[in-house]
Amino acid sequence: MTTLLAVLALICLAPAVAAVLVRNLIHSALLFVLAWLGLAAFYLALGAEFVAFAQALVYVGGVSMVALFAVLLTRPGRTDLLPPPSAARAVGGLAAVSLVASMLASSLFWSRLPSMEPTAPIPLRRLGELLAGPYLVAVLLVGLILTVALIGGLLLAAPRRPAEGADA
Amino acid sequence: MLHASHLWLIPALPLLAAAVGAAAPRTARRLPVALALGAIIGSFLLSLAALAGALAAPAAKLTANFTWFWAGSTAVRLGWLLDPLGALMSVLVCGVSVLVFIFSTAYLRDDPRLGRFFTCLSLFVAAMLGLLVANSLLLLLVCWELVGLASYLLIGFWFERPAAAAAAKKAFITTRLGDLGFLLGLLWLFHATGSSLFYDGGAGVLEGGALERLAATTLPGGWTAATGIGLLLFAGAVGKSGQFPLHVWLPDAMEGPTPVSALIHAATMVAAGVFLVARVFPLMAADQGLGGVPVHALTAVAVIGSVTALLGALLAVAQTDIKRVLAYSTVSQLGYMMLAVGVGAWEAAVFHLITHACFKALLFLGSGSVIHAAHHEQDARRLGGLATRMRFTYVTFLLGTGALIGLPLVFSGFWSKEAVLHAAELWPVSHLPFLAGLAGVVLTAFYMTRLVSETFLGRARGDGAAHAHESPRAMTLSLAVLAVASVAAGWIGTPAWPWLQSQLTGAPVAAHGLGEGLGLMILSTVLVGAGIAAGGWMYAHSPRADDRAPDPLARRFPGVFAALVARLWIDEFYAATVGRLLRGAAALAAWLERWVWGGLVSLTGRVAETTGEVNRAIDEDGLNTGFDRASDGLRDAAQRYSRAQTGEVQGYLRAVVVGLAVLALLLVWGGIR
Amino acid sequence: MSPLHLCLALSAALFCTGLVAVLIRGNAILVLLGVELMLNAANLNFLAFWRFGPGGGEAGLVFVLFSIAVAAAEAAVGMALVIAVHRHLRSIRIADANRLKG
Amino acid sequence: MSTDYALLFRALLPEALLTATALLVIGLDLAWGPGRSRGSRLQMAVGAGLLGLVAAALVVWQDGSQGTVWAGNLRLDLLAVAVRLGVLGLAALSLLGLTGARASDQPAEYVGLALLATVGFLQMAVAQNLLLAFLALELASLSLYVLAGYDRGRPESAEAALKYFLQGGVSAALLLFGFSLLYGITGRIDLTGISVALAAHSDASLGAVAVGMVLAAFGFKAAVAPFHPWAPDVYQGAPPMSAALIASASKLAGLAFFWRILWSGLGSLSATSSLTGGAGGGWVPVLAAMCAVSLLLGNLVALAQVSVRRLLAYSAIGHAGALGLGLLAAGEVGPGPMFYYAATYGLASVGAFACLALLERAGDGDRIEDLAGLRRRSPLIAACLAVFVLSLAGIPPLAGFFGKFVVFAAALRIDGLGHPAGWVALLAIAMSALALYYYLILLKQAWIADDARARGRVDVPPAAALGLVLAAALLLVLGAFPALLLGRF
Repeated sequence: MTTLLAVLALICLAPAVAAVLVRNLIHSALLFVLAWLGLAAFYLALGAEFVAFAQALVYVGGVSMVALFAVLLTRPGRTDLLPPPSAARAVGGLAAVSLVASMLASSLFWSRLPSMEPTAPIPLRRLGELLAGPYLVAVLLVGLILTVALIGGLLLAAPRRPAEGADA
Repeated sequence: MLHASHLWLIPALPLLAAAVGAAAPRTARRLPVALALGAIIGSFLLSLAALAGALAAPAAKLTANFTWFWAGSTAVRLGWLLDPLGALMSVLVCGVSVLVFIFSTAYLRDDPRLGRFFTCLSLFVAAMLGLLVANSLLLLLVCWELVGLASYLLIGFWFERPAAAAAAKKAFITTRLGDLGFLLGLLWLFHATGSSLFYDGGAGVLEGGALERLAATTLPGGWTAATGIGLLLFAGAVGKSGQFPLHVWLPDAMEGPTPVSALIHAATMVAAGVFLVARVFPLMAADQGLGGVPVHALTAVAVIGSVTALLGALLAVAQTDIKRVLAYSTVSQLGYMMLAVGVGAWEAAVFHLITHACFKALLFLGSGSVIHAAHHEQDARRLGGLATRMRFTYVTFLLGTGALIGLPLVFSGFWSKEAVLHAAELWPVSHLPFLAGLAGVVLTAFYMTRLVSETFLGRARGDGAAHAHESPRAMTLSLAVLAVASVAAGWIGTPAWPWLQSQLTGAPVAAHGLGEGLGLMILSTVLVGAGIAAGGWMYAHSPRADDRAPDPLARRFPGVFAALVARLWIDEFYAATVGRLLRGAAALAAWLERWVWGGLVSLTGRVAETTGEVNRAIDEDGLNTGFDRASDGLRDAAQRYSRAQTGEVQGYLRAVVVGLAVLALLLVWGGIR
Repeated sequence: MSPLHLCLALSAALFCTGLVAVLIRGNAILVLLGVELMLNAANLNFLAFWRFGPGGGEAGLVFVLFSIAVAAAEAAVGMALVIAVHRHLRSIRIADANRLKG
Repeated sequence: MSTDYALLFRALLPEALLTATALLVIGLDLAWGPGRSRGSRLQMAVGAGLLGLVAAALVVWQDGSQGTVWAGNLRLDLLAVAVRLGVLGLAALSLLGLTGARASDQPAEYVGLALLATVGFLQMAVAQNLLLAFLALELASLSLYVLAGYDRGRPESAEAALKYFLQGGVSAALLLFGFSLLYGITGRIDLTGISVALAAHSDASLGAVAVGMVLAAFGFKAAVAPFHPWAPDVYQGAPPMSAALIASASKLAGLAFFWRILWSGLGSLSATSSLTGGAGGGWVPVLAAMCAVSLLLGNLVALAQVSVRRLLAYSAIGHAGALGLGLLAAGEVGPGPMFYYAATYGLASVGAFACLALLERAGDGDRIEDLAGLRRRSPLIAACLAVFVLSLAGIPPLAGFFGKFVVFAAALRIDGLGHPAGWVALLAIAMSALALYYYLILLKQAWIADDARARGRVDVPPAAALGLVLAAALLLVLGAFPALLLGRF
């Protein structure tokens, strides 16, 4: 179990790190997609099939497509290569992240989490009952959130009609 | 006779007048004036009735309390209080207000905003009266702040003048510094006793049980809660009553119309601080201190009072603006009152407060009459020779002067000042307040002689003075009434017949014969004589020839005079200390900001740069002048800090992340368990 | 190393990777994807605790389902905002959006 | 569980009403709007939105507190009712103010999104488990991001929205991560279960990280330093009534939200006996430190601002310090003072932004000098602005003063100066003097300075005037009778 998870963890992490490091925007976005696929596989190994499915669908199918669209729409035109981040920003950012990283690492190191037997996976039918039962309110809220995202996304991204520009 | 539960009518009348006046259309100029006059006269009659009620039972604290709201399980209660102190003060405030209102109708007759002026005045008087009849420290604070707000509006009434706008702001902000202490004291008191009522049938904060508890609660350092709260409340009084070191606003406040100066910066508003200290006197005296001598809070009051009394008189000596001389004189006299409270004789302080209100209102209105006649010339160097042109004003002004410097036996100021000095002499802790008081007596006589000589004697040294005429009837009427009061108000508290003191304390005060105080009276008479002689010799004997001639005092003692003109460099001191501190802090803060924002790379360069910044800031501050520069320093600090907000969102996020790490570190260090 | 610790370590690493993208990449889209990665790290935590944690119960698993949906919504709004900014500035360099400051 | 559906529907009726209104407004605009002027479309949308808000408020008022419903997942206690009413009222005032703002291209969608954001606020006030809390927060936040970027004609609006979104996204990620750790430590996501489990046992290090992340998210929501930097840019760049919602209703709901999480859920980590006992910190001293920094920074930097909106933003950061103090004290004395402060602060903020919106519609900039001569150009705006600003400054007898008074009194009531909150209260009192300085600068411009450019009168539509007068009157009434709010707790 642990070995499998460790291998999958590397498969997730390596593209994620690479995505942050490469300079080409398209490459970077694709590497992110790879990392998300890896994560879906990781979820699968954890026994959360439905979540893995949702992850693959939403991220690989949805978020990455939106990202690529955005890349294409906003393309600088001449080149996909962006100037590298300024040294000051990189160092400042890395210093800040290293603080957080050491915080997380030390808290993990000191934590006394009991090692338990894995819980049994949840059958899909039970999941459906849960969503219609105790989590009904959450389902309703998520519906509203997606509505807002839909309306908002359309409003913000839609080009302005020339008539509107005149009197603004 | 007015019952305590109807006391709210006294402030309600002017408040109503202000509300209606504010809503009145601009075309109805006379309406707010008529309303204000009617309301204040009504309040005057009501406060007379209240006084009658209070004097019927001077020792009883008649209250009418009610619950204002519940905060959780704690009731916040308010109420009205009828006792001789509040009732006397109400009569005084209403009486002076009536006269000042009448005076103002003539003084501001041609001002297009006459209606607004009276609306503000009514609001001010309403707040002041509310302060006097409040039986709750919270209610008192609310009125106190309203008084401040109204005075802000009135000082800045001629807002076209930048000086007036600046003075209004300075007054508001400086007094607010003291108010912070007041608010803290209130919160502490509320926290410690669960009530803010003064008297509540034994459960109020100024009554037995609460006082004992406050005096028994000790803080680290051996202080008692009573002392701490007393000192904080006194801080509020320091701001409002222009005591050292927050006196800087009062002289500047003379930018307002002169009736305003008379009403709020001589007779009533500044007296609010003294009133507050007198009101909470039982609390301040609750801590018995060493050997039965109340030392802690009251000692501070006595010290500050003495310093202010002396300092105000010294600073008045070198002023050339009539109103500023009177303003510093007010500072000095308020110092006397605080001194008296500090040495334990709060009834003497109230006595002096009453007489001072009469004669200082008279002097201010007299100076207003002069300024009005001399076409708004208020520099004494360009006046002169008005004694013949404005005989009535001159005579009343002389009477006011006599009262202020305490000419013996007849004038009110003599008796009240005698009461103050007598108490100071008997103070067992130190003789310094007494000596400061005596020195103030000489100085007061000196600067008032100088003022009268320069303004009224000699010959006219300017166009305004040369063409002056006596003021209209409405003005002289007010002067006449106040002149009578200035002379006679002292007769209610002479050592031979201490009626006022008996009424205030609610217990008969034994009349001490003339013998006991005779030495002091003779001494102060001699001192007054010396002051008049010195002033007369320097100024009246050989008046300056024209407005550019140097001051006689400056000819003889140039160094001293320069120091006094520069107001003993107190403003500069503020700029140098407060301003420098702020800039140092700002430089430090900017340095920290840049470090976090800009990353470690440029660290070395930044250190050098920032060190230079700090040096530069300190150098520049050495040259700065003025109390107002302290606030500039503050703004400067803010700008430096503001620049750290570079507009780059990743910089913001860096701050967020670093902040998160610091939070976690603090939490781990604090030990979440 | 127990599976739980391994999961948590991976999640911490992903979280920090996302944070690096947020803090130092100059491109607004990559910054957004970095935020998504941070959300993913939190999801991983939920799943790991659901599977190996002390409490048991299905809450962690269900939580992840919802938070994936929320992340998608956030991504949509975020991308729309990037496009809106691009319309005005003709740039997706995040440092160019610095008109508001002080 | 199924028997509860009726109860659940009853409890969520206000949300359902608002959602229906939002969809109705958008649908009506699609059917009726084309070809009509922006003004009439705006009026239709605002009118319908107000009806929805009033209906929701009536339902909330009618039902009162119902205890917990839906197996303890929603808590409709007194605070919930109060916060819901407050949020609905502030949203209604924002909509009224909208009629005085520059008309946007798509008014119906704006109103619809504002209503959906309000649904989020309503849920934030009642959520009793981490999942619902997170979703409610996200619903509100996402709507607000869009509203902040709504003015598509101005690059500042888009920039503000992007910055708001990025910081919001990062803090949402932090909050989610913190929630996941809480779930990991306790195995529960309901607040009661979490507090029981934490009291029994807690893992020191992970707990600290979780609490830190929750506090960071609170800092973002309430603009407490050092999580504040978004605030000035968003207040300046966003359309004025969006900024008003962010400054008022969102803060009120956020406070109730974090009150529940921090006290109902993480109360056992608060360690209120803290520094005096020496036994250990807990999050109370840390939050107190955040408040102190916020008070200092906000009030100091406000002095340097030339833009009215940025000035309000920095003053908001200062106020956030006081609000955080109220949150601290709420563990000891209940949420009454905190609620009073947040509600009255929200009123003043909405009012001030409504004034600015009117001025901006008249073509003015948002620099402080642009206020010059306001007294002549519109006495109504000048008078209302004076009430709002004086209330923010804490001048009695306006509500702002009593907000300060009750919060500071509550903070000192915990343990006087024996508790860090007492010291922060002292600092807050000192800072209120500093704050007065910059508030007076605003008033001086509006009331005293003369307009060099001799601009014309400012037109005030009746609905906007109604909003202004309502807000000002409420500040006066609540200041004179604080019991109207405080008495309910």
